[in-house]
Amino acid sequence: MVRLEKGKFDDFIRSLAEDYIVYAAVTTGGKSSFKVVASAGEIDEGRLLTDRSPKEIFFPHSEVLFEYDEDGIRETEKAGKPIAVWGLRGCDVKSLAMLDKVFGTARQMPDNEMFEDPYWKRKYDNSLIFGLACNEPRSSCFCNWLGGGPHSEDASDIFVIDAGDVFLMQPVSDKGKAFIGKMTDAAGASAQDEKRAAGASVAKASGADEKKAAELASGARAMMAEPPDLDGLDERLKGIFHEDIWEEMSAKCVNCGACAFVCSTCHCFDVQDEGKGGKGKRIRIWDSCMFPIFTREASGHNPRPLSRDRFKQRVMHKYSYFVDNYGESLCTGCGRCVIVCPVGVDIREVIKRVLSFEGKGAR
Amino acid sequence: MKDWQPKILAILCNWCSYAGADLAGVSRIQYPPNIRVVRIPCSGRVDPLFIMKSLQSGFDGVLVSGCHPGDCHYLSGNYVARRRFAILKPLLEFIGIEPERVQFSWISAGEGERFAEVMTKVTNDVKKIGPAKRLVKGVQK
Amino acid sequence: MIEELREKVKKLLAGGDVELVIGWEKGSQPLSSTPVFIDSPEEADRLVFDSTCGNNPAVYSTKDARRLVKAGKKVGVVVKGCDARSLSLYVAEKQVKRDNIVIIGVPCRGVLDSDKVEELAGGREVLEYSEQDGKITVRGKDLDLTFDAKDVLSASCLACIYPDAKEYDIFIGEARDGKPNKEQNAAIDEFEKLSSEERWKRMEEIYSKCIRCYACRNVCPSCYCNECFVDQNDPQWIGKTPEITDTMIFHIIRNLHVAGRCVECGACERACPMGLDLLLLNRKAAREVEERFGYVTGIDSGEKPAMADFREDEKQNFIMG
Amino acid sequence: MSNTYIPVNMRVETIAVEDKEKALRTFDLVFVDEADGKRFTYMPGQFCEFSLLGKGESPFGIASSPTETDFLRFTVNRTGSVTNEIHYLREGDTVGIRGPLGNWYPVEKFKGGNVVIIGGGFAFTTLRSLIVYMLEHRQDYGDLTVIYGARNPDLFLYKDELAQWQKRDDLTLHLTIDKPVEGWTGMTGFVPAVVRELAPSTENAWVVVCGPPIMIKFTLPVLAELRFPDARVYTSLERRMKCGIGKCGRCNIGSKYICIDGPVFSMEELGEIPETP
Repeated sequence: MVRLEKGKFDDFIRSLAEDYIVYAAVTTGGKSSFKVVASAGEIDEGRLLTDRSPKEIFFPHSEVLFEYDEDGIRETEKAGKPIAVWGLRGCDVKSLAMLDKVFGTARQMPDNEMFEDPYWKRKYDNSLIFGLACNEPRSSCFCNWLGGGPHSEDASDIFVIDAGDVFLMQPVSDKGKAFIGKMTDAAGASAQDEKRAAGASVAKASGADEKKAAELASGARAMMAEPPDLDGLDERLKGIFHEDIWEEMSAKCVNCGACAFVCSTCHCFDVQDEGKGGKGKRIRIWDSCMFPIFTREASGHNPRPLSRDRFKQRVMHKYSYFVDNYGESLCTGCGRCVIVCPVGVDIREVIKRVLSFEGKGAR
Repeated sequence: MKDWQPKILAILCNWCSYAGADLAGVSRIQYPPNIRVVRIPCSGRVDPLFIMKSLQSGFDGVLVSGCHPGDCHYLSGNYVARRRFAILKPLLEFIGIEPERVQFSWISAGEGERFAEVMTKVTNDVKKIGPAKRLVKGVQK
Repeated sequence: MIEELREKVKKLLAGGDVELVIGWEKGSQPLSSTPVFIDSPEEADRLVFDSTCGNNPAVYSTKDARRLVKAGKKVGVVVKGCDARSLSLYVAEKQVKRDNIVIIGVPCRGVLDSDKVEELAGGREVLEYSEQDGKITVRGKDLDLTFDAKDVLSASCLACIYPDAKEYDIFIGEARDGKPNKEQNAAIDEFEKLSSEERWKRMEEIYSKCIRCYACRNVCPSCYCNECFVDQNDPQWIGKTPEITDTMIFHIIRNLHVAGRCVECGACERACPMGLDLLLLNRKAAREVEERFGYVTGIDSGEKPAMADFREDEKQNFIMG
Repeated sequence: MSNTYIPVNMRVETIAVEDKEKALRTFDLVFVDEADGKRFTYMPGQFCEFSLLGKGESPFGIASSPTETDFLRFTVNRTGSVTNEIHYLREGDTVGIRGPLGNWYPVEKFKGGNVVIIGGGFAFTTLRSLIVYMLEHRQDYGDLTVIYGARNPDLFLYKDELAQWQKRDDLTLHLTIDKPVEGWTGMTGFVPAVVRELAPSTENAWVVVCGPPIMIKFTLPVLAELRFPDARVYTSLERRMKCGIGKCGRCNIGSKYICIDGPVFSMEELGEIPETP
């Protein structure tokens, strides 16, 4: 573990920005999202969670797949510098790792790179993720329901703890270790590489630092309520698929896509062409299973015609289908959907209701 | 920019304004070649979406023309349309679309001369304010 | 007040006067309430009404509950002034039969804009909330603030003219008449002073934040089309991207579709996860409708909605002479 | 790394109009770049995304058989905006193709068995691929029975080929139409009823059913009645699709994605999916 004095945070970000495209939480017009930054001053460190999901760093709302004109198809340019993301909360780090399972791998055809998503991979594979510990989780947080925690290091390259005057950085992955290693080397280096030395003013963390980190971690954990046991939720959901309980649980849902669009793991998209004459582009755009048009076929037939069907699909996909395919729920408990839902649907209540349901099909 | 010529979409009702355009044609009355005509059954058929879509696709101006009040082939189509445009027009100006971009007129089947006048006026109006930039989709980047 | 509401609802349900009552209950978040469907007298104690009740419950009488309404079953709806206007609009537009709904008015003091509260709380999470005599108190860790309700009310409420239902079957307390509100047009008057460039710039600022989640549309009581124009894909009229031209066309057309039908409840603005200032355009359209056609939405369920009507001798100064 | 979102170019070689209303057209395509053709290997039952720049993409089952090496065949029914545009194509035009996508009919499993193929309407495309494939490998399979229904005689696909098949003695072909029409010598009645009437033997048999959802819905109970085990009945599903590679979520049904886990499923597999197709 190393320590970075907050007084040198700006130097750190500036030096990081030399080798990476640096994303961090930025607030504009009262709403925050991950944006490219060049200095620490632009970063909103006070935010626990950004309003917009950080998935857009690697999977933007609208992304050009290729452009075309009379001469044919031109692939969009590949990314230059690798991406570094500063200050992703544990839940968000985990969500990217989940999305990597979808986009970065070929589940059905292993070793068939045709089924990997090049647009995701070219950005995510070389990225450097700085996870940031949550010292004060919100009441809407429920990462601990899903195997996460406010100080979970999972999937971070480097895990950062805000300990008042200093950031304590714990390298987690090999990439992270290499980065921290380079930084400590640079700190030891002389002034011949002035910029690098200045930017990388880190020191080895002291015993007191480690103690502080452990205190913050246990304090944060204590702030979160005891989670329910979600074991077997996936099978339970399948069992009650045809029960009326869905009618009750989805009654107030108005089928907007607010939950899906702020969700850090929802990744459904649409592919469309935009063009005029012989010129244009093929783009992919976020879409949501909440919208009736999502599954409506050209014939007019819609396999999920009712509001309830679509609500059910979203819950089933997150807590059952994804478990079948990738071994975990497609939810990190960030609670964004709880915060934004315009009609107060709280996914935690839905889960609890499913767990407590005793009718037919429940096991 | 010197050579710039505006593209103007004229959405004309079948029974009056389109016939007016026809009359202007057969009477060999000159009007600017910047006009592209779309014929619709009635001005009441004009969904504001048509107008927005036209601007988005790169038309520099849109003119909608129907029968004079009282002359609608379907009796009240243009009255209903008038209410719609009465809200659309101030709303577009409110958000910052130049008033010259979207205009409305009534032209009857017998007004070939007037048709040419209106087209000339709309073309000149749009020429004055220049190419449309707001709401235009940047597909040609 | 709340006891009276619960008692009335219990009676309605117990007496079989209604099958279902739509209202609000306490939400899972400190500053929230959430729509609730009460179908038995025992459940009626879940009902709440306070300044967190920002949803327009009328919306459900055209969505899921419409099945009940269509089946000829009676549904009770607990309403603020604006929500009641939506029901009147539904009756005028023949979406529900007046006889099939029981309008239960509650006295509204305005509803909160949670973004405003959060701003005043300065990033600290609000864990508790209480209100008394026009004062609102929020508490949380290192947080204990009391402010005037009007500092945190929604823009729609600050400009409200009809806080209480005009058409109702039951009113809890005494319904106030509509009263002029000088705030009503303040925002648009201010906006209209700007130049065309400045107005466009401001619009770009607003609509570039849109993420196309359609929360505004789906909580809007006036948006009840079975298929929205943005969901039509054959032909597809409007792009689905978050690009400014697509988002703006979506909002402008939606605005036109609810012109003369918007009750200015502000539910859209409160629903918006990105905090878009959506009411400005709505208010502008409503004022145009009122000035030109003398029509105010949802005040008289017997009146024909403005955009479905016309007069032959109307002002047409916007048409080329 | 190859980019599977980029279509490869194919030229429209021939176009055949299948019906009098010109709603069904068959397109035979060839690869513009031969190298693309070499890379493109497929099996009966797989599909492709048919791409028209500026208009979009639509998935279609491949109607040609891998044994027909000089072209790739698709039959397109005119329903929406993309299919409409496809119908405007002329011979010599260039189109984009992404694929082959999805899984295929388990022809390896079928080896040594009798195969009953039940098709309806214009969903006969991938069934044609399967039949042609099996006829090319005739010695690998036992009895081949094909039951194919259409609303009227005009709506059968590949009429010339059907006529040839009817003459063969190594394939039993039953054609049926919904209502009697003058001059029609084949069978009459809906597919499920015809299947019940013909009652194909279950002995060492595999069944492939493909057709409109309503036909499948009523045929499956008949197959159960005839005691075909679920594990030996296969069908091909359809849903809206976009990416074709299991990412975009559109064709998700239960834990499966039709584009990568399907489109071919056995009834046994489908039984485990709570959301019934």
